[in-house]
Amino acid sequence: MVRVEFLGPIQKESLELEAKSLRDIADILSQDDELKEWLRTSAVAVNDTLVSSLDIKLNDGDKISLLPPVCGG
Amino acid sequence: MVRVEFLGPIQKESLELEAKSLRDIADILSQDDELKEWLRTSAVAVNDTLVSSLDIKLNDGDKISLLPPVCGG
Amino acid sequence: MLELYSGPLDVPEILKRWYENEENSNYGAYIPFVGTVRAEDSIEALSFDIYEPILDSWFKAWEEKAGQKGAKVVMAHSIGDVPVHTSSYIAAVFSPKRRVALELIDEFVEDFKASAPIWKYDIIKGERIYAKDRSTCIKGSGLLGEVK
Amino acid sequence: MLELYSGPLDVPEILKRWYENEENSNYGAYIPFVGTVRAEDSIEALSFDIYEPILDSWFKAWEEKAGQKGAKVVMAHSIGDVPVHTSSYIAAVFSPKRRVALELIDEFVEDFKASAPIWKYDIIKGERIYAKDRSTCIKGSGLLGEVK
Repeated sequence: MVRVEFLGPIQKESLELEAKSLRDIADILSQDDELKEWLRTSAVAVNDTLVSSLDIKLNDGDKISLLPPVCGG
Repeated sequence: MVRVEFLGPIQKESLELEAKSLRDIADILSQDDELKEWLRTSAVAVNDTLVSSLDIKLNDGDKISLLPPVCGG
Repeated sequence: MLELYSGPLDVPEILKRWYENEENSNYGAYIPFVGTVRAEDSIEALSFDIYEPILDSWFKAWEEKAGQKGAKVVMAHSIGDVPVHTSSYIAAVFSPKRRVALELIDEFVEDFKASAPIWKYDIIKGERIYAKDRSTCIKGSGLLGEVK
Repeated sequence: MLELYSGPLDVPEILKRWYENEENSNYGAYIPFVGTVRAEDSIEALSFDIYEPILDSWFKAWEEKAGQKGAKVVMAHSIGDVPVHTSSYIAAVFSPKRRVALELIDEFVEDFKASAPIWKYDIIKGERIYAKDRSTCIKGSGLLGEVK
């Protein structure tokens, strides 16, 4: 099981999912209409490191975070 | 009579001179060997306004200032 | 040094403490950037969420980058509500030389705006509204939205 | 506002006072630049001469330039001796927007270095030595040295 967390303004509880790669996560989350826009605009971190490929393998206990558009300061 | 002031590191007392234009000032000061390098590197102000032409006419009581290379801060 | 505070920053205290911390470090230039909440669009305050683990690693990367130039970066940011005319953000650069400091504070503040995992909300009539239009997608965003 | 002080600047006091002066002016960015005397080449202190009438007019021109962008510049400088690890110079910009502030502080500090009528001396073993090699000819210099 991996855990998916939605940060900042994404009003959604964390999910526990079965997934072998980020591609699996993409497939599962894209079925949720409320998430569609957030998926297009959010960056993704695995275990608190930003990633840029869907081919990343996931292990049991990994944490996936969705980071929507930012505006500090 | 006009007054010539030497600012900052130029170790020289002010002078009172007869001069009709900045060109006259240049002619007089260039006879002073100690001033040669300062004349090449200094900016010139007439009545506290920086000037860029030797043709500037001078009037009685005008103040000419020599400003050597600067380094504030 | 990365400092997070609940609510507005005590700007004079922070600027003074940072200055005094480095007073004898032989830096020639100290440039703080102070961000203050402007009264506009009838907001009462801004409010901020921060995701600390990624903010920490983003900041550590900047500490290294600055260190390679003999410089140092420090930063303070608010969490939660920050009323108009109070400050939510201070970044500062210390450097032996002024050019490095002037360039670094600019790059740091711009990268902060584009990359730091901080979310801003307008507080209007007590409601907390995500400042979507002023927000920037982090580089690489959309990864999960690209599928078929 | 142009402030001249005999000896080193009280940096925390100045940064605090300037910040509080503009706290309710609705500026979004406040960027001070603080210059501190570095210990190098065995100097004990730097020392400064200032020609105020032309510094005043140079600064007034910058106040106008900043004002046209909705911004504000302020500055403090020391006259006389400033020991190593103390500060001789603070410039600051206030602006509604950060880009204007970041660009203005850079331009202001660089033009200050190139144009402000201030002369710097190293104090070494009590002697006051003109910092000729680090000094810059003001634009238009050499007018009186060009003759035949």
